Amino acid sequence: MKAFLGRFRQEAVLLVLLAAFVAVAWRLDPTFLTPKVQGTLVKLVLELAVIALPVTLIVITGGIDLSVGASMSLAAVAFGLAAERGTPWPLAAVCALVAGALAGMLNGWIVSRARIHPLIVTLATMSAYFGLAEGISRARPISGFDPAFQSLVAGPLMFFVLALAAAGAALWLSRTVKGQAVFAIGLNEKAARFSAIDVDKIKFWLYTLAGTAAAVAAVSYAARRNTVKADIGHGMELDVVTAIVLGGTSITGGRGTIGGSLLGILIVHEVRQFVSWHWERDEINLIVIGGLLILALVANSAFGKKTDSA
Amino acid sequence: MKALVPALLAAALLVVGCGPTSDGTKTASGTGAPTAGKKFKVYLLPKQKGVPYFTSCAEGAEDAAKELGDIELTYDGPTDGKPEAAAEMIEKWVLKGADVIAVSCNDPQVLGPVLKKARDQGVKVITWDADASQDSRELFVNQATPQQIGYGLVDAMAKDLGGAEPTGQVAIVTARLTAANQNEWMVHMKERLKKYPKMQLVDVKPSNEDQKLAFEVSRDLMKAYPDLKGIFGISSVAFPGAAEAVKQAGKSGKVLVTGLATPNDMRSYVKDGTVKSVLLWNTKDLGFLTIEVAEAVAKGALKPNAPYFMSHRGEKKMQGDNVLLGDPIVFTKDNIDQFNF
Amino acid sequence: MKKLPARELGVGLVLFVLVLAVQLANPAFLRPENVRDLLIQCAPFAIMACGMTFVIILGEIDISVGSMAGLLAAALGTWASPSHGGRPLLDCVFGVLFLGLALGLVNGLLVVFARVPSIVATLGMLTVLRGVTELVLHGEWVTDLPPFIRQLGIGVSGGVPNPVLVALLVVAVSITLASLTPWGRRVYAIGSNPEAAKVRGLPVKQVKLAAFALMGLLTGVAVLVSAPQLSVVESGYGTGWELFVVTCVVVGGVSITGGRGSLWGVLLGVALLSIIRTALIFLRLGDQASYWERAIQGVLILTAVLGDRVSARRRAEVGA
Amino acid sequence: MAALTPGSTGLRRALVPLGYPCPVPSDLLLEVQGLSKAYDGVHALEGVGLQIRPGEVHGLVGENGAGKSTLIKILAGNVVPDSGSVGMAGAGLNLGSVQASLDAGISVIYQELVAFLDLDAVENVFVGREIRRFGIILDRARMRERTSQVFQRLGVGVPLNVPLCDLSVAQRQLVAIARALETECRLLVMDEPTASLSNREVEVLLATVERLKTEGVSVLYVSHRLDEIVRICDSVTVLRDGRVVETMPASSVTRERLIVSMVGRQIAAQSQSAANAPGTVVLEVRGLGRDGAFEDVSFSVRAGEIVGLGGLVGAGRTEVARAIFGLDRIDSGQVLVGGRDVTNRGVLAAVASGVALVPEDRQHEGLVLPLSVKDNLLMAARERLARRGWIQRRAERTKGDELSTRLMVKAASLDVPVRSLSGGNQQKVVIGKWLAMAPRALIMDEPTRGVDVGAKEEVHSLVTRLAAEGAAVLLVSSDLPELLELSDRILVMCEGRVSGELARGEASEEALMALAVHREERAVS
Repeated sequence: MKAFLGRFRQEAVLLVLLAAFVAVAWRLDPTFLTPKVQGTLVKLVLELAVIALPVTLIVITGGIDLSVGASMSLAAVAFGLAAERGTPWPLAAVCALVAGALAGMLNGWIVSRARIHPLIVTLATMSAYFGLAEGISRARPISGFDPAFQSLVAGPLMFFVLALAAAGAALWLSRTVKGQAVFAIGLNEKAARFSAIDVDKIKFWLYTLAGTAAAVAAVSYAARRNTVKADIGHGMELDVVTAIVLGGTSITGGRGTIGGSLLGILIVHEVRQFVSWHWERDEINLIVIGGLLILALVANSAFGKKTDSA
Repeated sequence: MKALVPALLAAALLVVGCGPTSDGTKTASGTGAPTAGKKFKVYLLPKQKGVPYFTSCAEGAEDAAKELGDIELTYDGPTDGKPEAAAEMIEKWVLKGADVIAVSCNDPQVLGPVLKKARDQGVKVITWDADASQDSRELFVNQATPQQIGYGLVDAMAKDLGGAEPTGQVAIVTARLTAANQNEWMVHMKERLKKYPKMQLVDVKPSNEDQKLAFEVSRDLMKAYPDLKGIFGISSVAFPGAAEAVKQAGKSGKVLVTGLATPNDMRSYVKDGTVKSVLLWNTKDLGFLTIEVAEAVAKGALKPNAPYFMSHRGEKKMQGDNVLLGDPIVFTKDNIDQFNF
Repeated sequence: MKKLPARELGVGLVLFVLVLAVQLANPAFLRPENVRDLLIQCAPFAIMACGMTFVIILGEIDISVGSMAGLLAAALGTWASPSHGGRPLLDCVFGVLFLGLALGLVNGLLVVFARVPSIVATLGMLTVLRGVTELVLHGEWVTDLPPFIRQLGIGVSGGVPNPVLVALLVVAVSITLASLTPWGRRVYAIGSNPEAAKVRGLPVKQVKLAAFALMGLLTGVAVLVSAPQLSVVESGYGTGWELFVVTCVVVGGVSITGGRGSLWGVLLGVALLSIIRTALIFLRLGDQASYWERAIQGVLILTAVLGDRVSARRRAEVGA
Repeated sequence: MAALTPGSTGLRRALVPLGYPCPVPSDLLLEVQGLSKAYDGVHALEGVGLQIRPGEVHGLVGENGAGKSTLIKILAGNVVPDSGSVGMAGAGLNLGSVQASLDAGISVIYQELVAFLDLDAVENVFVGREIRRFGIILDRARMRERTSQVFQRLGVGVPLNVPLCDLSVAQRQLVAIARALETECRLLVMDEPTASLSNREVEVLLATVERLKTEGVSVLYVSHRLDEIVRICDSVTVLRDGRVVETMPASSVTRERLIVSMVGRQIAAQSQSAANAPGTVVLEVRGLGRDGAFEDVSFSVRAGEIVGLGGLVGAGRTEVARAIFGLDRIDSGQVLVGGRDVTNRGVLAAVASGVALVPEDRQHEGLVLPLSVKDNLLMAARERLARRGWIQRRAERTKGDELSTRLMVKAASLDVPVRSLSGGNQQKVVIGKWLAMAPRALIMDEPTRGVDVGAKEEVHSLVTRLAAEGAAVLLVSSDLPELLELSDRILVMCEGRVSGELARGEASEEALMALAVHREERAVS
C-alpha cells in the first residue's frame, strides 16, 4: 500500500485537487458540470492531450520540445495544401503526419547527434517551422474539407486515438525496457550511455514521436474547425509544458507519469473553462492558470522535500 | 500526502478569491434597469479583449443595455485575440443558454462553423464590426465592409498624395501575417491600387501586434525605400507605430500615414500634422447599435430586408441583412477634440 | 585577455557576412542614421540580455521578462500619464525600477526558497503578469505619455541617443560586474559547479536571488528607455520578448546549463538577431519575402547554434 | 553523552546547544567529543572523539560507510551533527557553518574534486574570499601573486590563467591544495587526496604534507592507501560502523594490523600465483589512435588473461578504454572482438560483441543513483531478459537475486535506491551490471578506487574468478600493488602511447614507473 501510494502519489494529489475543484464548481455553478457541457468542452482539449503524451516522455528524459506548436502548424498547413489540391483526406492526413514526423526527426537528429541542449534546438526550430508554415501557405487560411472527414475524425476517432495512445504510452513507459530506460536517461544520461542504453536512438524517436503527435493534433484540429492556418499551434508549447509540470513530471527529468500529465491537462482545462464559464473574464484566466502552476510547485517542493531530495 | 492540504487550500483560495472581482462585470449591465419580464442574455464578443477600440465599443454596448433594460450583457473575448479561443467561448455561451451572440468575427473560417452550430441550437447570432459568412448569422451590424475599408484606405492615401495621378511608393504594415481581417482588407487594397497605376506597393511587413516592431519596421522601410511616400498602418498598433516612426524621422508630411485607429490613439499625430486624417466610425455608437439590434433580433422584431431599423439614436438604414451604422467619421485636426474614445 | 571562444567567432562571422551582404545590396544600410537606429533598436534587448546572461550562467532561466516588461510599461504609462497618475519624472523612474526589482525578487524567491525550477516558476509568472497587465489597463491604452517621459526614449544626450547611452552604461557595468567583481566570479563558479559552490560555502542563495532581482531591475531599465520611444503603451507590450532575449543570450554562446559564456558573445547575439529583420527589409525583396522572414530567422539561429557544435562537443568530452 | 534514539534528533538539537565551548587542553589543536549523527535512524557517527596536536599528521582510516566522510563534513561545516562538540585551538567551534570552520582554520580537500572547471586556478583558489580593492573590485594581481607563491611553496608549477577543465586531474588536485593552504589554515583535512594521482604526483603530495607539518599545520589524512598512512602519519584513528575502534601511534602500526582493525576480521592475503592458461585472443587493438588523446596503441587480450594497463593519470588509459567501448570516436586503427571489427560502431555494437566497461567514475558513469539496486543491476541486461522489449518481472527478480548473491551485495533489499549502498557495494553493482551479460572482454577502469579494504579484496577475487571463467580482462589501475598483484602482464602507457610491456615476472613498481614517466624526465633522473 505504501509503495502503491508512493508510486501514485502525484496522481493521488491531482485527483484530490480535481475533486476539490469539482466541489467548488458544484457550489458556484452546477450547470458547468452537466454532461452536455462537459462533453462539448472536453473536445477542446484532445489535441493538447495528444501532444502532451510524447512531450511528457521527452521531459522525463530531461529534454524539452518547444517546437510542438510550430510542428502542429506545419503539419496542419501540409494537410491543408494537400487537401486543397484535391488529395483525398486520408492521403492528406498522411502528408500531415509525414511533415510532423520530419519536423520531429530534425529536432531528434540535432539533439541526439549534435548533442545541443534541446531547449536551444527547439527554440530555433520553433521559429523555423512557424516560418516554414507561413511561407508555404502564404499565411492564408485553408478551409473546406471533406464533411465525412470532419464527422469521423472530429468525433469518435480522436477520442479513440487519444485513449489508445495514452494507454500505449503508459504501458510502454512502465513495462518495457526502453520505457524504463527513459527514466534512467533523465536521471543520469551518462550512466545510461555507459550501460549500453541507446540514448540517441530513444531520444531521436521520442522527438520524432512528438512531431508526429503534433501532426495528429493538427489533423484533428482541421477536422474540428474545418480550417487550418499557419498560426494554429501558436502558444501550444507553453500550454503543454504547464500541464505536464502540473501533472507532476519533473522539468529536470527522471520523474513523471502519463496519468499525471493527463490529469494535469484535465485540471488546467477544467479550471480554465470554468473561470471563463463562471466569471467570463478572460484576463482572470491568465492569473489563475499561472498562479495554479506556481502554487502547485511550491506546495510540491515544500511538502515533497524528502522524496525529491533523497 | 501532506501535499493535499495546501493543494486543496490553494485551489479553493484561487477560485473563491476571484469571486468578488467578477460579480461586478456580470451585473453591471443590468443594474438599475426595470426588471419587467424576461431578460435577454446577450453576449458581445470582440476580436480581442483589452484593445481600446473594442473597449470603447463595449462602453457603448453597456450604455445600450442600461437604456433598454431587458438585456443581460456579457462582454468577453480572448485577450490574445486567437480565433480558436473565441470559438471556445462561443461554444460555451451556447451551452450557457445565450439568447443572442454578437460576434466581431476575427476569422470567418474558424468561427463560421461554430456560429452555424449555435444557430442550429436556437441561438440568435448577429455579427458586428467584422462579418462572418452570410449563412452563419442573421444580421450584420455594418459599420464598413472589408471592401469599403480597403478601398477607403487606398482612396484616402491617394487623395492625400494629391493630384489626378497619385504617384509614389507605398508599403503596408499589418498585424500578423496570419490575421484574417487584415488579409481580407489587403486583398481589397491591392485591388483598389490597380486604379492608381503610379502608386506602387513595395512591401508588406508584419508587426506581430507589437507597436515597437511596427515602429522599427516602418522606420526601416523609409530608409530602405527612400522614395517611399506612404505607409498604411492597418492594425491598431501598427498605425501609431508607423506614425511615430515618420514623426521621429522628421518626415511628417513627406511620408503619409493612413490607417484605422481610435482618435485617442492618434490624437497627437493628427495635431502635429504627421497624420492628416484618421478614418473611423463612432465606436460607442457601434456598440450601442449592436445591442439594440441584438434586442430586436431576440424579440423577433427585426428581420433581414426590412427597410430601416429604428434606433434610439435615429433611423438606421438597412441593406439586405446589413444594418448600416452610417458613414465613417474622418478625424482631422479640426474635429478630433470632439471625440473621446 | 582570454581568447575568444569559437561561438563568439562563429556568431561574429555570421553577423559580418550578413552585414557585408546587405551593405553590398543596399549601400544605405551602414549609413550613420541607420546604424544609430539599429543601436537604438538593440538597446533595450542588450540591457535585458545582460541580466539574462547572469541568470543563465547561474544555470537558471527567466522567461517571465516579456510579461514583466508589459506590466512595467503599463505601470510607467499609468503613473506618468496626466489623465491617470500624472506623477513627476523621478517618481515614475524609481517606481518602475523598484517594481522591476520587486518582481525579479519574487522570481528569485520562488526559485531559491520555494525551490521551484526556474523555468517553471517564471513560466507561471509569464502568464500571471500578463493577466495583471490586462487588469491594470482594463482595456484602455495609455496614449498621453508626457514629453518628459518620451524624452527618455527619444532624447539625445551629448550626441548619443538616450537608450544607447543607457545600454552602454548597463553593458559596461555588467562586464565589470562579470569579470572584475567577486559577485560576478561567484556567478560563474556557482553555474560551473553548484555542488562545489555549496560545499565551499559560497552564498548560492543570495547570489541567485541577486541575479533574478538584477534581471527584474534591468527589465525596468529596458522599459524606461524603450516604452517612451512610442506614443502608446499597449497591453500587449513586451509579448514574446522573453524568447527573443533568451535566444540572443544562447546564440551568443552562453551555455544553457550554466557556467560558461561571455557578455561579448551575448552582445554579438543581440546584434545578430536584431539586425536580421532590418537586413531583410534593406534587401528589398518585396512583400512575398515577408512570408519567409520567420523561416529565414529560424534557419540563421539554427546555423549559429549548430556552428560551434564541433568545438562544444570536443570540450564536453574532455570534461566528461 | 547518552545514546540517541532515532527520531528524537530535533528535540535533542533543541536540548543540547551545539558547539558549546569545551575546554581544550593547550597542547591540542582539535578536540572532537561525542560526535553523533544519524540519517533516517541509521547511525553514521556515534560518540566519536578525536584529538589532533599542532603539527601532527593524523591518519583516519575505515571502510566505506564507517563514517569518515560524515566526520569530515561536520568539521567542514557542511553537516550539522545531532550531538557532540568540536573544539578548535581552545575555542568551541560553531558547528554547521562553512564560514565558521574556515575562520577557525579548518580547510577540507574533498575526495570528489569540488573544482570550478570553468574558472582558472587563481579564481578557484580565491572564489568565496576574494581579495578586493575599494571593497568591490577584484584585485587579480594580488590574488595571482599569492597563488603563485603557494605553488612555489609546494614546489610545483600550475598554469594560472587556464580554466581548470583544461588542466589534468592531478593539477586540479594541486589547485585544491593550494586553495586550502592559501587560507590561514591550521588543520588541513585531506579526503583521499591521492585517489586520482599517479605515483610521481603522490610523491609530490606526500612531500607537501611533510613540509606543512614542519610549518606547524596539522593534517587529518584520510586514505584507503594504507601504505601512505603508515608512511606519513604520526598517529592513526580507525573508524568502524560510526565508532572509533582505536587510536594508535603510527610507529606501532603495520598495514596488516590496520586492516584487521578496520574490517574486524582477518583477510587472507591474496596469493595470485596460478596464471591461467591463456586461450584464444578475444580483444585485439591495432594501431588505435584518437587525436589529442592517444596514438598507435596495439595489444591483444586472450580469454582467461588479465592484462594490466598502467601509467600516470592522463596518459590516455581511460581514453583507450572508452574508445574500445565505443564511447569516443576512433581516428585511426581497429578494435577487434573475437575477430569482429567493432571500430567506431558505438557502445551497442561493442556490448553486443561482448565488451563490458566498468567506468572509473562510479557515481556519474556507472550508476543511476536514485534507481533501485535491481534496476541498476539489470540496466544493461534487461533487453535480454525481456520478451520483445516487454519487461518480464519474474525473470528480472530471479536474475537480480542471483547476481546480488553471487556478488555478495549488502543491501536491505533489491528495491532500495543504489545511492543508499556503500561505495564498495555500489561498485559490485556496477560490475554486476555486466556479469548479467556474461562479457567476453571486461575492461575495468580503476575498479577499486574509493573502495574500502574489505570490498577491495572481494572485487579482486571477483576479477580473478571472471578471468578463470574465460573472460579477457583489461585492468586499468593507478593502484600499483593492485596492478602487480592481479595482472598476468602489464602494458604501460605514457603520453598517449604504449611505452612498454612487463611480464608478470619482471613487473615491479620501479620498472612500471620507469616506463610511465616521460622520457626526458627519465633521462634526467
